[in-house]
Amino acid sequence: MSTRATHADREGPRRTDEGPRRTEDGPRRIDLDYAGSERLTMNMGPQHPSAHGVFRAILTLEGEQVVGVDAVIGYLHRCHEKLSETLTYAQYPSIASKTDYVAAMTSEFAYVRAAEQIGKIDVPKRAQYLRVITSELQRVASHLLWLGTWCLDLGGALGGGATIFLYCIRERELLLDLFESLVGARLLYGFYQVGGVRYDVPPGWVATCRETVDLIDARISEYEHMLEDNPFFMARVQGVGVVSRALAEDVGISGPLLRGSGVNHDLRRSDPYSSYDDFQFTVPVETAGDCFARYRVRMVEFRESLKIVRQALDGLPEGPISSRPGLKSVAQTRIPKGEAYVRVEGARGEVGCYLIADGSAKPYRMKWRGASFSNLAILPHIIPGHKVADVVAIMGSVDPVFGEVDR
Amino acid sequence: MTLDQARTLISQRFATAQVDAAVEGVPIVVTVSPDEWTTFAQFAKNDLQCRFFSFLTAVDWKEQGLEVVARLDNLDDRIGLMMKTKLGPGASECPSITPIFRGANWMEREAYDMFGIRFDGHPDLRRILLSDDWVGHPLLKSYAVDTPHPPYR
Amino acid sequence: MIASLPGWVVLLIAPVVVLHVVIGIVTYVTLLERKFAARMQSRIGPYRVGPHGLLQPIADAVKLMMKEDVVPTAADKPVYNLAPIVFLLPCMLIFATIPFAPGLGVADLNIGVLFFLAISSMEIVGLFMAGWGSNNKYALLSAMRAVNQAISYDLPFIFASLVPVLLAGSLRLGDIAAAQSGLWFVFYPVIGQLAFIAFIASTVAAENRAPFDILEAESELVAGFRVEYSGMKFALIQLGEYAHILGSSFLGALLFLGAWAGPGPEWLGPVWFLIKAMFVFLLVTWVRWSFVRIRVDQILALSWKALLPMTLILLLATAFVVVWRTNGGV
Amino acid sequence: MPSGNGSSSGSNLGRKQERRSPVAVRPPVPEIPVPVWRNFKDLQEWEQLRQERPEGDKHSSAFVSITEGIHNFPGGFVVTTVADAFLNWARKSSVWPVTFGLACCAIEMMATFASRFDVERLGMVPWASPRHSDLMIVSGTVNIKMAPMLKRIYEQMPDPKWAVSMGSCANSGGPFRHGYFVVKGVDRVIPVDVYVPGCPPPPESLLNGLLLLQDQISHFRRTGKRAEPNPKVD
Repeated sequence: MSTRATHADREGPRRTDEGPRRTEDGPRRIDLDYAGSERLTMNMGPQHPSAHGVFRAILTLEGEQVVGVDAVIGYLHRCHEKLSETLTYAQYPSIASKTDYVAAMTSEFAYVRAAEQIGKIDVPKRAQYLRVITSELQRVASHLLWLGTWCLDLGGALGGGATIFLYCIRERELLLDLFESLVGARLLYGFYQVGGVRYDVPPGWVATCRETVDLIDARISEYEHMLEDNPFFMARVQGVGVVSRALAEDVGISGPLLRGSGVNHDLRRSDPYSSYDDFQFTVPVETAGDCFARYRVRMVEFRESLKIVRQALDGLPEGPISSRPGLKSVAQTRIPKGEAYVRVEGARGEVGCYLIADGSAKPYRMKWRGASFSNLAILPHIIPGHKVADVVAIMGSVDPVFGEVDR
Repeated sequence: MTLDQARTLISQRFATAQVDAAVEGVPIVVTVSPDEWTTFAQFAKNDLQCRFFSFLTAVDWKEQGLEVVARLDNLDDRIGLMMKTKLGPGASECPSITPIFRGANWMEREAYDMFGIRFDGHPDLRRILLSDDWVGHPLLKSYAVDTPHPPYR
Repeated sequence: MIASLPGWVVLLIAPVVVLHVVIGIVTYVTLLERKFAARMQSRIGPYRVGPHGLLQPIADAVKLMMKEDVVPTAADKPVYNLAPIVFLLPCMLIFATIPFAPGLGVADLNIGVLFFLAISSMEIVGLFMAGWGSNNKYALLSAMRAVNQAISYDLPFIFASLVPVLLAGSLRLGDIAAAQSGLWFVFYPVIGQLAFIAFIASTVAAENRAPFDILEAESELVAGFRVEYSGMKFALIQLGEYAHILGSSFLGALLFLGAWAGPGPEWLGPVWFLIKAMFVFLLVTWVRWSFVRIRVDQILALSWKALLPMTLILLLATAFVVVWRTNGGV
Repeated sequence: MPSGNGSSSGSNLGRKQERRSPVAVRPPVPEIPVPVWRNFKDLQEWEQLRQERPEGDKHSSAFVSITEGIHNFPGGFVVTTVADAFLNWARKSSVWPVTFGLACCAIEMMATFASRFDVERLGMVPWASPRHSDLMIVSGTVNIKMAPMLKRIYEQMPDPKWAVSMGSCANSGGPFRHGYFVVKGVDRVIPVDVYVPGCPPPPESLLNGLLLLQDQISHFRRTGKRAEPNPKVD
């Protein structure tokens, strides 16, 4: 046997990611025989600046080109579905907010609505409006965080991206202040409960909210100019990560991604809940399906959400905020036997809760349909063929939240 | 296509299927046998135009065995469809619908991870959320929520 | 005063003095950048370490010196250990030719510009050694990108720097500075401004700063070629990077902004020079903190399709202007 | 799936032949003893499993002997104590955290790094590579799949290094502590210097924790002995 190992000697496909090799007996030797495959396996995550949490992508590269991707998730699996079977309908909403922790209001909303549907519990009009206001403010806060982190992906923490990120967080803080004065918490709320909401608005809140909404509206136009007048930004996002309509529906992505692929589907419009049919708003649809289309959809959604908030503040009715105030015992939280699948339009898309109640105070089974889980499943279909730098751009435009992916 | 048309179409094509509205928020709930699972998925995609794959999961009904649940949507005509199949006591085999809906890939892996349902025809059936060396399927009712797992707890 | 000393004394003392002054400036340039960036981002920046954060660079340097020096097991050790030095050396050498005032410099070579450009592109060797020696895929990819980028951006960099050379008619940096006593080259009609823009653009790229920082691209390659370096070696690499930026800023101030020319007595010359260099530095920093990064293929396209033809045409135009002027034009 | 890769994936590039063995998944091999599950009370269990920081940080023996020599020389303690104070000041003034976000608390951590709270005032610059960092802020729930990665990233950081456990999930498992997949406190995986309570802790709380950490660092002694962590509150 010759000392020089040839390609045929090895088992399996040739791995070229070995670099200079040491042999046991001689000095180091570098194999230069070219076997036609210059593939490199690169690991991204779970700790990676653009992993958006704990995503791990195992990329197969040919030079700068990505030819294959294996997505590994589960680094934030927190047993939500199992834990929900041990917690009552009154306890779980505040845990549900930890699934989609960037848009905590909408994830509570899905669970609470599912319980209300099974129990045929009415929600007072004022509570419905408060739910609309908070979930739209939450959508704005979530999109602000998305814009910031996405630009951080595009621009790096030591570049222009950081500037936009910090601007976006600055505006988000104003919204968090609103939530803090309403609920007492900044990030995870427990504001919704079965039958209504937990707190009424404090005095002066409505006026502050109006001011904040106006301010954010103005600031968003600033960012739009800052980004879209920048040729580097446009070069990075246009034509990158195209999702066709057929693929989008097949994989089941939802929210801004689906609307960026040319599907006019918004649950607030197609399956209205919680008085959403009282408000005037448009559903933005873009047909290009690339990162820029998703960006445009979200930028329009900012304005539409703010518009809904203004309308809801104008028409905020008087009345009780909960149809079941002051639950005193576990027995009172019981809801009858039944099944429900309820979905709300979260910031990332269709947040669904499939709840099976067996008549006790705790659900028999709860399935959480996280929007990010389905959205993230699109990545292996669209990443191959792009450059490494586009991987982070595409992943940022998908906007995954790993609490919701791994649950 | 309206909901009634869809209902009649389903009962014409699948005589044994049970069509009702037992789930709140879902207009059509169809229960088919596991043999008809892929046929029905194909039918729903082609004839009912339910191309949007929402989710797939399973429910452990203790002694009655596992039940696989999937939800499809027709976004244009706003038809929501939930398809169910009962695998029967003790059984954990189910045909895979990944060849029909690509979105079912991760969902079926999750169902395998959590319930141990083996999907025939799935291209890449391995654990997705839990670690590869995990023992047990946590969402089964026989699995205690705080089952210890060394070394970290 | 300096001229009165014997030559060998100057030769011994001047490099030491320049080296220390440069290192001192470089450490405080990091603070300047951090403060400037913080102001751009509506933050405060370093504030609590010393008055207004003035001791921050010292604390950073001392801490980095006292950190553990991790050498990965699989690293190519000689290459890995040598790389920071090889990287730092050219970045420090470029200060040798820069005259900080008339006659005040280590060596005002008659091919000063050429020396500067040649040496400053030598840092790529250290960079590639770091990328290869770390035995890390992020670092390797980053080193490959660095070589790509160095090849494409050194040409526009050189061509843009040659415009003042043609206008002054000398490669000696002192002569170029002296030639601007009347009119700074940046104010030279059309040619001067275009050359300055091209110079800034290619400086940003040659220094691997955002938006051309693909080789330390945080969001893809974590920290690029220096991902495995810790402690002192990391400090050396950072020092080299900032020294390179500072050197280029001095070069820009010298080639285009009239070097030490300014109001006031003659001994204020170095101060004016420093202020102008800081202006160029802040220009680069401003660009850095406001643009998103572009992709590697777009960077190459920008260089070969836009910057290189533009600088070439500019050089030709300058040559025509110079010939026309010497043959009895203005 | 290659066995647990942390952030620096490339380190399997060019290993020796026997270390390139096929892709067999090795179970996480932690240094802590494998406990026998005996229905402990949570607190006792925590006492038993908590990771203690090994005595002494990694100084070379020459460094240690030289400093010992100076310290024992008559009057030399003045030099060493002054030097220690200076070095500790430098360490505490430039604590660079690694950008390591896990869950909900990571959002609040980002808010702390951002304009309103701006930890750069204290000299903290977040770095992406663990090799450049001194501090790991464990922000969120650690589960059994993540724990080996976390440990590896912590080990990639050069000494002296610190860890802040942020939020009740990282302190003790928090609301998820009864889950089958959740590590009941990150102090079973890595030693922790400061516990920040809250779910999630607001940025003010994290800032307080970071100031507490700076206080601890300034009492970091020459021998590498550290101040005790602050009392743990869920």
